[in-house]
Amino acid sequence: MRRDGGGRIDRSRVLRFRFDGQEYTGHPGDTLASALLANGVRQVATSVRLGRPRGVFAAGGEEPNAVVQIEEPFPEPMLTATTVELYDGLVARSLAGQGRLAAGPDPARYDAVHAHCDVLVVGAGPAGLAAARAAAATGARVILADDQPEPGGGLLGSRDEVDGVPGAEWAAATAAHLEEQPEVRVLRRTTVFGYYDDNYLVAVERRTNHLGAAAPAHVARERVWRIRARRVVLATGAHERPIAFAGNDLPGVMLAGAARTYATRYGVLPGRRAVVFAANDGAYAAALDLADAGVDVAAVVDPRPAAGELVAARLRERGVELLAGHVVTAARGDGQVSSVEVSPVSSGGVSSIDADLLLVSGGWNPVVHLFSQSGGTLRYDEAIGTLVPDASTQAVEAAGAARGVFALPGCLADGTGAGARAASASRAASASRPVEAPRAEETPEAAPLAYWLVPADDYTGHFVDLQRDVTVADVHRATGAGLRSVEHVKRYTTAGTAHDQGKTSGLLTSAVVAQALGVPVAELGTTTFRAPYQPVSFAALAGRDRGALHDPVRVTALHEWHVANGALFENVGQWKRPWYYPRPGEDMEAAVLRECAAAREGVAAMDASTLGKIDVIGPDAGEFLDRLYTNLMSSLKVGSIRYGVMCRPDGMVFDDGTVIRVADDHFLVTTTTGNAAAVLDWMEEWLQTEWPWLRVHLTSVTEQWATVALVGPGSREVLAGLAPGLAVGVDDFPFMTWREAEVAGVPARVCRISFSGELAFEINVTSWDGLRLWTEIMDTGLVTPYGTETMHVLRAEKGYPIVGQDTDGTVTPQDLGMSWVVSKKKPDFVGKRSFSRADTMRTDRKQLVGLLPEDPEVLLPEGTHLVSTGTLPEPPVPMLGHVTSSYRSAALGRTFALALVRGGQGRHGERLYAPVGDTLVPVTVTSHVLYDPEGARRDG
Amino acid sequence: MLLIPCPWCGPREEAEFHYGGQAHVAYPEDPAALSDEEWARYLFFRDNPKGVFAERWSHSAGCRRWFNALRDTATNQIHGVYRVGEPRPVAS
Amino acid sequence: MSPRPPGADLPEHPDRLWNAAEPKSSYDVVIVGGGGHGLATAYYLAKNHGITNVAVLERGWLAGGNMARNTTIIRSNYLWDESAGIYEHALKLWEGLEDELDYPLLFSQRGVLNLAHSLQDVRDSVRRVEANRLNGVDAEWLDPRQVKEVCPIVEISPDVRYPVMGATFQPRAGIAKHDYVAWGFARAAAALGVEFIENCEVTGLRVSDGRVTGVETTRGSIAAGRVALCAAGHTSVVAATAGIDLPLQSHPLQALVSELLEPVHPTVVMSNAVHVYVSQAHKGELVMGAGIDAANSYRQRGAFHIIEQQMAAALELFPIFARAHVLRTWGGVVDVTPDASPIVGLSPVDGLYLNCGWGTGGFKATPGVGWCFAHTVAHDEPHPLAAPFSLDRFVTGALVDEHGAAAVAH
Amino acid sequence: MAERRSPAAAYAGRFEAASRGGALRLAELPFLTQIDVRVDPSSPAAGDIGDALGVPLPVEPGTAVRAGSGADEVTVAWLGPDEWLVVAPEGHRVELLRKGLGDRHGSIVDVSAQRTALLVTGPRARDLLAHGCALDLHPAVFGPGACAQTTLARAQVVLIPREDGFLLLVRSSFAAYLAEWLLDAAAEYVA
Ligand SMILES: Cc1cc2nc3c(=O)[nH]c(=O)nc-3n(C[C@H](O)[C@H](O)[C@H](O)COP(=O)(O)OP(=O)(O)OC[C@H]3O[C@@H](n4cnc5c(N)ncnc54)[C@H](O)[C@@H]3O)c2cc1C
Ligand SMILES: NC(=O)c1ccc[n+]([C@@H]2O[C@H](COP(=O)([O-])OP(=O)(O)OC[C@H]3O[C@@H](n4cnc5c(N)ncnc54)[C@H](O)[C@@H]3O)[C@@H](O)[C@H]2O)c1
Ligand SMILES: Cc1cc2nc3c(=O)[nH]c(=O)nc-3n(C[C@H](O)[C@H](O)[C@H](O)COP(=O)(O)O)c2cc1C
Ligand SMILES: [Zn+2]
Repeated sequence: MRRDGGGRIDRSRVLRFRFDGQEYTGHPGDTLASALLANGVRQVATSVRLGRPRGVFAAGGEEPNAVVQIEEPFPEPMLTATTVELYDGLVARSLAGQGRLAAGPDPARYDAVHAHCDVLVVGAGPAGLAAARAAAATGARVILADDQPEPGGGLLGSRDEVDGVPGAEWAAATAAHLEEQPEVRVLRRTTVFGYYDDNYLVAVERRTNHLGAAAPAHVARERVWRIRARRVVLATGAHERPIAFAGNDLPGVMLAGAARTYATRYGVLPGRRAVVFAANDGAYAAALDLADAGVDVAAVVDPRPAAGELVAARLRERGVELLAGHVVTAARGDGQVSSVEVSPVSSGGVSSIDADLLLVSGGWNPVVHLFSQSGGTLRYDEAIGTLVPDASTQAVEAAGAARGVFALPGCLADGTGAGARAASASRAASASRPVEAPRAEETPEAAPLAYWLVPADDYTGHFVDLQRDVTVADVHRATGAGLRSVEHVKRYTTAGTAHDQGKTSGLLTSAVVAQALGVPVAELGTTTFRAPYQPVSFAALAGRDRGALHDPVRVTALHEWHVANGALFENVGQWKRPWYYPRPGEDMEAAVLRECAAAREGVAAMDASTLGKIDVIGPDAGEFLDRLYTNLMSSLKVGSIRYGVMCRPDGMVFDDGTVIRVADDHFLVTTTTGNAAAVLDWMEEWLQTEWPWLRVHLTSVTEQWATVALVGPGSREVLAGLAPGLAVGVDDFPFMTWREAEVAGVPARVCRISFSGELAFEINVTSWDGLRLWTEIMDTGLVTPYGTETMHVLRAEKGYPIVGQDTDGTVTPQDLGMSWVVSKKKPDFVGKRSFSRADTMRTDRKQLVGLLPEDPEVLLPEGTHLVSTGTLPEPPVPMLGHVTSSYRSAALGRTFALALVRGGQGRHGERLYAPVGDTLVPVTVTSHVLYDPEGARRDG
Repeated sequence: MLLIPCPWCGPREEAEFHYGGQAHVAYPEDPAALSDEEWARYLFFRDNPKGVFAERWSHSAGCRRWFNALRDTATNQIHGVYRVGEPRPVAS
Repeated sequence: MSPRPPGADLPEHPDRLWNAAEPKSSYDVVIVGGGGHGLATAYYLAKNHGITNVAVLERGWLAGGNMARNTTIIRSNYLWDESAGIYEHALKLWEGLEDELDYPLLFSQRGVLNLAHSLQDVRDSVRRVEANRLNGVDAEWLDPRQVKEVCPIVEISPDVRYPVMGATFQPRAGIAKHDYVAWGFARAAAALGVEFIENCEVTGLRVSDGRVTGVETTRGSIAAGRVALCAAGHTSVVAATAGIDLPLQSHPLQALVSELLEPVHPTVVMSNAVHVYVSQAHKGELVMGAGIDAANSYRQRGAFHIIEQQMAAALELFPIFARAHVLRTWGGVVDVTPDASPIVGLSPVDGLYLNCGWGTGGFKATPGVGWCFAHTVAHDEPHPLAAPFSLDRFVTGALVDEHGAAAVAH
Repeated sequence: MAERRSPAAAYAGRFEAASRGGALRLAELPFLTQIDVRVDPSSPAAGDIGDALGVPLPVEPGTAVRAGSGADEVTVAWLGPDEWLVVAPEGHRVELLRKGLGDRHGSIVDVSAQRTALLVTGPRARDLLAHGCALDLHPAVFGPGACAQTTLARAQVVLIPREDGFLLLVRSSFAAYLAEWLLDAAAEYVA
């Protein structure tokens, strides 16, 4: 229920929300959990396996129980009610273990940002604030990140004072002071969730969640911060630890510090009459604060023989009974706590105390998750019965409760020291004065006891992992089955694998295992801490790399024309290439047949700008290319062009393209579209790492040039019209040469090469002029634009292979019927040695052939396999090869295919069968060159 | 994400680099003189130590230079970088 | 409304699994590595070949390597005949494994879709489907509409950056609960007399006159007539102690899970171009694999940008995942060969046998490789299904290159 | 006759709209001269090229020099230990550099159309780029006089800080992608 006053909530404003169908109200500053408690809602979830009622257990992100489904403004699964800031119009419901995804797309924006700092401080509790303050005082670049909406950490939930003012006030003032400094960034609502190599940390900032439906659409809802920090201070605080006893999962059982936070920070009393079960003095502060806030504290039950004198005295002052040397053996109640059974540690007598609230504190576990993720090792500290940071492997240190320093003055001093050290270590020279630590009252404490498990005969009601419904009995079954490692126990019981990743239960589980096996907890350790520290939405991690921005779309200088003229596009690597240009009423087949006919009978043009282009310059350029291509390039004459193939050292075809000799010391190499970057990298690798003495420089000029392929018997005439100054006759401009000329009024390099078998020219102009050239060509009214599909048909008719389509990384040039491109003269080139390996010498390798289906109408699907028999035997059926390319050819008046076939070069004329669906299609093997094998057409 | 100190550009994000595997595997002087076994070793066999590894990186999104690094594959710690042609430093 | 308490779906485990043993001074066979492959090999050595004086030596906790870390995809629709042979053998064993081991493995044949996103993907996919069929492996080619029928949440709109142009589908493929598979093999092998020695790292192989004689471990020397390597990502390190170089590189491979969600994803989806592989495990968590770290490393964690890329890719194909949360990420160390196919068979040292190089895809092979490797060890001769995967292929050049056409190799 | 066209020409209007609020200014600087120079920095040729340019080739990695003004303005950015990018207004002559090099070993390649230049300036320019650039763009670390080849979002860029922002050179085929990316990232700053 809500207290009359107090708390850091704005009582002047009322927020309306719904939970499990009921209307409730709360205030700004509330979390969903505090608002539910204020409204007296006890059960907030149902347990996953056993279907038991569960209530709010903690007050922060470590919450194991109160996992809810957000339904509105937009469905979001499994958020902890303790971290959901209340907003108007929130609709949520309780869950039984599984969340629900929205059926439609998420309209919100997400983004990421890179940040750099000298000192990253994680956590803005007293230790973190002190650290940031000390670091900032040196002028260092500081980032302070905290997952709460306001800084202060534990101070927000206590009545402690710092430097003589209430802790929360001090925190707010300190944060404001920090924010005034130009090189300090304070990130609120920001969870650092991963700690990676070289002090790379990632955090997620929740920027608009708390605004509900009022969140502005143009602001990213969540932002991932990618932070490189020179030094890191982890001031992440500590999580309170539960104790296992019967019924410890009932609503009403709550961590002591959480109850105190609800009372102090949220002005909510989580119950009326409380029993406190604790084995450390710190929890007494919770008892005292609750008592002062109006909770009837029936008793404090402490397994230690005695509590600290100071806290004991304070209890006495308020008339609260202290049952030292006692334990809680059970929480009882129907659906929530109604009574608590208490027994002396030494003897059996049980007494029962009426209460609706049972506050538990088995001690505190420093939040070592990020430290462990950083590669730091942990050490079991016997005095406080928990794991603390030990040796670090990166530039990081923990401070305050995160290091096991729990008293406030210690936290402040620890943070101050860590911040100052981090700042000075991160900068070359720092000449600033050390700042003094803020002051707080020292409270003497008695030694805590690491108390885990209340002994019993039956452990089926002692829960360790509330969210995964794992009991001590389950753990004992695992150890009983022979398991010895906490990792095995985790996987056998599922303890620690839920939404909370065992934040409150992990060490408790280890302790139970240790006890069962009779080994020290220190030896057993815990399971591995992994990122993310708190669950992070997929969308936040995807950021803006989605949709059109998912992967760059690369376009040529002519792209706008292709779009405007109805091209359909094919993705080739990152490029968009025109696939074909359907006219109204045309399907792909009709369009491609038309485009092919234009190229074979008239004039057609293609945008070939995507081919990779590399300038190879230097006195040794020829020799360099000789080493990489299978054929000889150094003998190429200036003004001429040669086709070449590159292999990997294993002898398999890697890329192909043309090489033109621009000058004695200057070649221009073209690569396939998809391989442009890979080929340049490949060349640089050989040049820099193997042959650094070769005097060669490589420069990518792919986008410098727009390239138009002008193809067809009429292409000469069209070119002549556009380039009056260029002699285009066969003798003036022979095949495989190039010329410089003005085409359409712009300077161009024109190459006479052909990938179609027809007379063709490739016109290269700067990409600025590409559109201009293309438009001029189209404006002649004589030229049909064609796309990649037509290009594929034309080249396949000629038997020109496409790397990646007719090859798959297991094909040599010889397999492609291109022994002619493999130099016999050169002593060596990359790949040569592999041609004489046993496997590459086989005569029954798969080789490129043509296939003619006996029925000239039948089009073989690409990917179809070939068999030798007219009926299929039982599987496995021996396969001879497969169809790599298959088209309907206007020029041939029939269908045809290219295939890689075992021993194919010796099979010309043979009949094979292609299983297509349920039929076996008879095909005849032929040469892979089907169109104009004499090469009569290339000169027009 | 590693922060890799390019010998020219200084520390840059791992994503800017291209990994090149083991360093100091020279292309054989005369491949034709090698047995199939020897050639196979060159093609396919690379050290794969757990510990300090001399490896190649190319700063492909930066200065496009290949260089070598000594990195501990058990910890990811980079002990040093050196340029192609420079001798492998003694690991600290 | 939550239709069912998901945790309740998890089966009860038998009350006894295995006993951690103290090492004896000598065994007939020592298996290095207690992952799925080591355990399955031990089981079939005992079951099929009557060899029971066997110890499985595991440096950490049993099956805590890649067996504990993989995305559990099981399929046999590989391109090449050699691969189809061994993976299909494994799949057939999977189909009877729960009964064989008398252990609930949650083997679920929910089918696997391999999406195609480019014209070349389509060609490669059809090629693989057709090869599968002729090899007797169930396979279908689905158009985008059929893909949507199998998995309604896949985005098949043509407007995404890399639209789905179809998919191959293997109905018999699916997933299984990795830990249970390991424990099922361990328990069954233990019942036949095999011993399991945990926290026992093999630090050296003992070789004399070209024959293996035993192993050095962190728990002392152990003599062995035969030694079978099943150390996955660490194989190079162990083999090097006997002077054996292998064509392996070890890389971290990451995976992640979401919180438990109501059932949304009925099958397994893999995509090469938009790098995604995802299924929804029995409890309800989405299990998703990320990319491999480019650089060699022996750390069971990877770089974060790879997770970010993974999420961006996942949301391209599954926009409804936007507000699911990543609960946990982790990494394994996978040993990758030049041709993305494993090495199984004899080694240059007598009595020492190699099983490695399964890289990113060896979980699915677990029973099959256990079967074949046990045969290889028992007979000192490669099982016929393993024969194409000899170390020798790197010399002859007869690689089984599964890069080109096999899609993501999981 | 059609005009020549720069790679981000289609974005002029949207760049202008995004620049209106004052937080950011986005613009393409079309048709700049860009020349890729490769030469051994210790060779006399390097010195002669510098003389031809009027400023020496910067040898310190990650630095750029800017000299002259108006039509004579030139920026020379270090791209690699033997590679520079010369950026100048239209008309700056390749031949000039070729003459500087002479017939000695080196390469001078006109790459004016290979990349286009985007100017990103204004008070939020650094924040904008930080969404996709992992470099520390703090002026004390990366201010005038610096330059870098790096990645911005998923595109490779040459980044040259200016007094009030950055000059960003991106390959022409990526220009539309990067323009879309910048405009999308700017949503929060210009709304
Ligand atoms: C993230 C990820 C996702 C994957 N997804 C899939 C998938 O979907 N489908 C699929 O089929 N495959 C997948 N794999 C691959 C699969 O996990 C492995 O191929 C397979 O597990 C390897 O065999 P194993 O189970 O025996 O290996 P492991 O379980 O790694 O076993 C090797 C064991 O050897 C131990 N060892 C190592 N060195 C020594 C030593 N010196 N002494 C003693 N013991 C030693 C290790 O500790 C380890 O336990 C994935 C892998 C990863 C990492
Ligand atoms: N025995 C006891 O009584 C006892 C025990 C523990 C703590 N305390 C008190 O708690 C306070 C401890 O101070 P402190 O500064 O060390 O810790 P703190 O708990 O006050 O502050 C830690 C802050 O870090 C935040 N945080 C944790 N992990 C984070 C992450 N990954 N990303 C972003 N933010 C994260 C938390 O939300 C919190 O705001 C002191 O006031 C101390 O007296 C008392
Ligand atoms: C198929 C599969 C499903 C998993 N499901 C979960 C899960 O629901 N919750 C969880 O915390 N971890 C889950 N894990 C991850 C494990 O907790 C753990 O991270 C993994 O076994 C690697 O071990 P390590 O992180 O301890 O190194 C799952 C792992 C796999 C392989
Ligand atoms: Zn560099």
